[in-house]
Amino acid sequence: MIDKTHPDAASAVADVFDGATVLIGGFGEAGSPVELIHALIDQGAKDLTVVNNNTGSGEVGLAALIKAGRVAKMVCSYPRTANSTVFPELYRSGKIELELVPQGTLAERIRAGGAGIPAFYTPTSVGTPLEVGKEKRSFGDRDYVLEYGLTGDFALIKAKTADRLGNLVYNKTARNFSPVMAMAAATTIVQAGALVTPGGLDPEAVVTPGIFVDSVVLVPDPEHESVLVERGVSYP
Amino acid sequence: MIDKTHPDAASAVADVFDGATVLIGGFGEAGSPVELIHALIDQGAKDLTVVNNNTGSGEVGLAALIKAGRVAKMVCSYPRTANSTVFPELYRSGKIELELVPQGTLAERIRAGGAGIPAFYTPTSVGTPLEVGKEKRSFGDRDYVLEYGLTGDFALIKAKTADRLGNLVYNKTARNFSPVMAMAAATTIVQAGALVTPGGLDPEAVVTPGIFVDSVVLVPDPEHESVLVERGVSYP
Amino acid sequence: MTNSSPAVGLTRDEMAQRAALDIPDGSYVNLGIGIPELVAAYVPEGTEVIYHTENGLLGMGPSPQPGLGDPELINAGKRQVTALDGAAFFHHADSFAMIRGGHIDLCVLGALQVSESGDLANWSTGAPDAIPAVGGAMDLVAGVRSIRVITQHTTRSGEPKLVKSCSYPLTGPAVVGRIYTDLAVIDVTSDGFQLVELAAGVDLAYVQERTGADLKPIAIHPHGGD
Amino acid sequence: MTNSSPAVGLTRDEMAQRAALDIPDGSYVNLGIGIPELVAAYVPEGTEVIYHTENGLLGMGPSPQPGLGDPELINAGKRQVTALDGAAFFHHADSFAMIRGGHIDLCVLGALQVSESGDLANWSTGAPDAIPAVGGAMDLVAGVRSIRVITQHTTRSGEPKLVKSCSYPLTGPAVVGRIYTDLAVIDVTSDGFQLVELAAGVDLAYVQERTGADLKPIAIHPHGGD
Repeated sequence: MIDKTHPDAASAVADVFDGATVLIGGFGEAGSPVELIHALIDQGAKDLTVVNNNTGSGEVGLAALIKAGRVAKMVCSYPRTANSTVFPELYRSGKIELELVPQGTLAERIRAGGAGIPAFYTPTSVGTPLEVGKEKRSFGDRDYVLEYGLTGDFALIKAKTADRLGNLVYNKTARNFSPVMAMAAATTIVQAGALVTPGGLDPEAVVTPGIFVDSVVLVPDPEHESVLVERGVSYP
Repeated sequence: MIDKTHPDAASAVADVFDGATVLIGGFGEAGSPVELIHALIDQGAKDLTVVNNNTGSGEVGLAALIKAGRVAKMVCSYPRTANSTVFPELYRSGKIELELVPQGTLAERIRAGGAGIPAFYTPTSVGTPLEVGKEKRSFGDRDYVLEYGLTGDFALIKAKTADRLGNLVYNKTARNFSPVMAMAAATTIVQAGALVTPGGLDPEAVVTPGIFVDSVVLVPDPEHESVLVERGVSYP
Repeated sequence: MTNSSPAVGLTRDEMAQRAALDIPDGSYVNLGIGIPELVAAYVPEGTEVIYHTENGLLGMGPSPQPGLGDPELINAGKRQVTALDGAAFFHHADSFAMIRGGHIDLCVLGALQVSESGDLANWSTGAPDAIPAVGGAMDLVAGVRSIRVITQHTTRSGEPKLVKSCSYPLTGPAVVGRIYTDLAVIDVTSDGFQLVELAAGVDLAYVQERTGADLKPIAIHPHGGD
Repeated sequence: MTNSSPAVGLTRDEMAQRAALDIPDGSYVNLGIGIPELVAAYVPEGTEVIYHTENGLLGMGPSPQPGLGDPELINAGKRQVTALDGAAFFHHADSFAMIRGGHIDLCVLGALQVSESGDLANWSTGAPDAIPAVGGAMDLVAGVRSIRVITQHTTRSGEPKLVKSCSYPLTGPAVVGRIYTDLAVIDVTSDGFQLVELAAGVDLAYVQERTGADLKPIAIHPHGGD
């Protein structure tokens, strides 16, 4: 029988290795897998390349992972947000690398990585400083840049409900990057707010089919990053 | 108020023009918008380029449109199926053009067209006769071909349920190409088995958001192609 | 030139209200962070506009009632919003397919600078110690059919934000169609900046003085769209 | 050589049953049209395999009970199927993202010819009056990690289907890992065709005679996977 559930977050992230590329779901706090990230901090993997739209806030979740010195490079579209101080300090002191990618290009690169598309052309960034170093080409009367598929060794994502096969549905705008990250990672690890038996999710409404998922951990009452930041929590 | 509903199929397809590229949903009979196709036959547009996975069966639906001489060119992956005689005869006599595209490349080209991606690389067809004439390029240790986004002037698709904003859900494997065709057409025309008021579809389960849809016609009891073929029906 | 909080000119809300007037019924609209977010509140009664937020929602509604928000139902500015009847959630790749694929009718953005050829700079001042952050701005200007800008006419220190050529890094070249400032409504045309409308209490000379490029006087069709 | 329906060799169902034995528990599997479709019925009790059909379903079950089918719940061969608990429907671009992206573990296909280097020809005989039709075969062989073939060892007229080099147009080069025929199980290795197992009543010479390329005799690990 296929059973992708794990008893806890620690066992789910146990295999993350030094130097791994880790795709972390979430747009701001919406969809951020806070408990999985904290388990990864406990686990100790370092020299990570992390792909996320942002860089976290306060000193919990992704910001805490960065603060702990585990992240060598961030790939993101918007590395500064309210309550985001950890990344800017490290970046200014040259202790962390940044690959800045327009948000839609980031999403499309991840989808391409998951869909077996090595590269594609997009109009985004043409005529801007972010086109520098990119191959350009015209189709019709318009210029485009070549962008490459992006894959990860691991994805850490947060779902609303899962089954043992790894089928997932999300909560509102917490969906964001998670479905494409699940496609693009060799190993996709999910924290789900609820677990149901197969058949408990409407097959017409499954957003991420289980084929893209490797491990599922039940986290019934996940922390909200903004609440932790407001309380002044610093992890660990 | 936004209201994309039309009173009947005839008014919904009224604007299809001679020489148009028409994306028609369906994989075999599943998802085939039979009533919209029949309305298009009545409407009279000719010299059409039609994109569909197949070429229809019997003498109804897509096969009837082809038989009526309205289709100058088919773009599809599998133009022969059980009960498919109309296309093969016209093709052998040189009266219809065929662009043969591998099924996954066809789906991806249509998605790319709808997503503003002019071209992408794929491994499919490398080392086969279908790579002929395509630009090749290596990424890593593998060869890929360049494929182009595909768009349509119109899409004719079939949904299970719609609302006046054009939000859609589908029935089982009738979904197939329709969501990407809705994205890739300048004008997307939908026959829906049921209409609900906005809010009647779960926002987490909407498959095609209304932004991709222009016209919706209620067709409460759509004909099944296989039933018509079995009954020996020939349209018109 | 100095700019000591002039009594003339529109407030932030008035600018948003003016921009809202030009949004056609039935449009699919993406609103940028800041003043553009205010536009939704001013779309006239009877006009149905569907708001897209690039983090995965079409059919975005206003802020939730206090205590009824969901930290996982937010807009691109990461503020809590609501979902109206007829809304749909989707993932980021689908969301930017809507943007890049030309499905969004219009977008209202903030600006650091707009050039007379419609170049937009709104993501970076190019300051050496700034953390570069672009978000979805480059995708929006590359994909959305009509790009409109709401901005103060000048910076806090009184420098023009409407210029001959942007000194800040571009978000996209030749993308802006219309600009709503506290002083005027201005179209970007093939002839450069075209004055469409003046705020109460200012005249062409006043606005021209605060603009970094030539301003064509109001023409025959002052309320034409872009 | 002539081939007058030999009494030796496996039936279609026996070939499917043999192929089913090699499918690991927990696999995501795509089955081609024809004999491969029969494989699902023979996966051993206790092995959970999830079937993908490229027209948009993961978790495909067997044919429906008579009268309970839905003409819109079909497989890639356009036959009515069912959806098991835990199934998911998705659109064609997502379905082929699973295929092209390497997410499907294995695929069992039919063949016109397989070469000793693993080239597969299964979509066209290249006959001048044939209607070319490729379907999803080229995507499957380009994207699925392990490609296995079930085929009669020879054509109806007795010609070998396992050959040195395919004469028919290729579906993909160097893609096939293992071949199940009515006479044998054969792996494609860097040394060419490697006999893994013989059907009852045939020997190496018998199979070699009906094979268009050299067949290495059974080696030390006859039941190894591909």
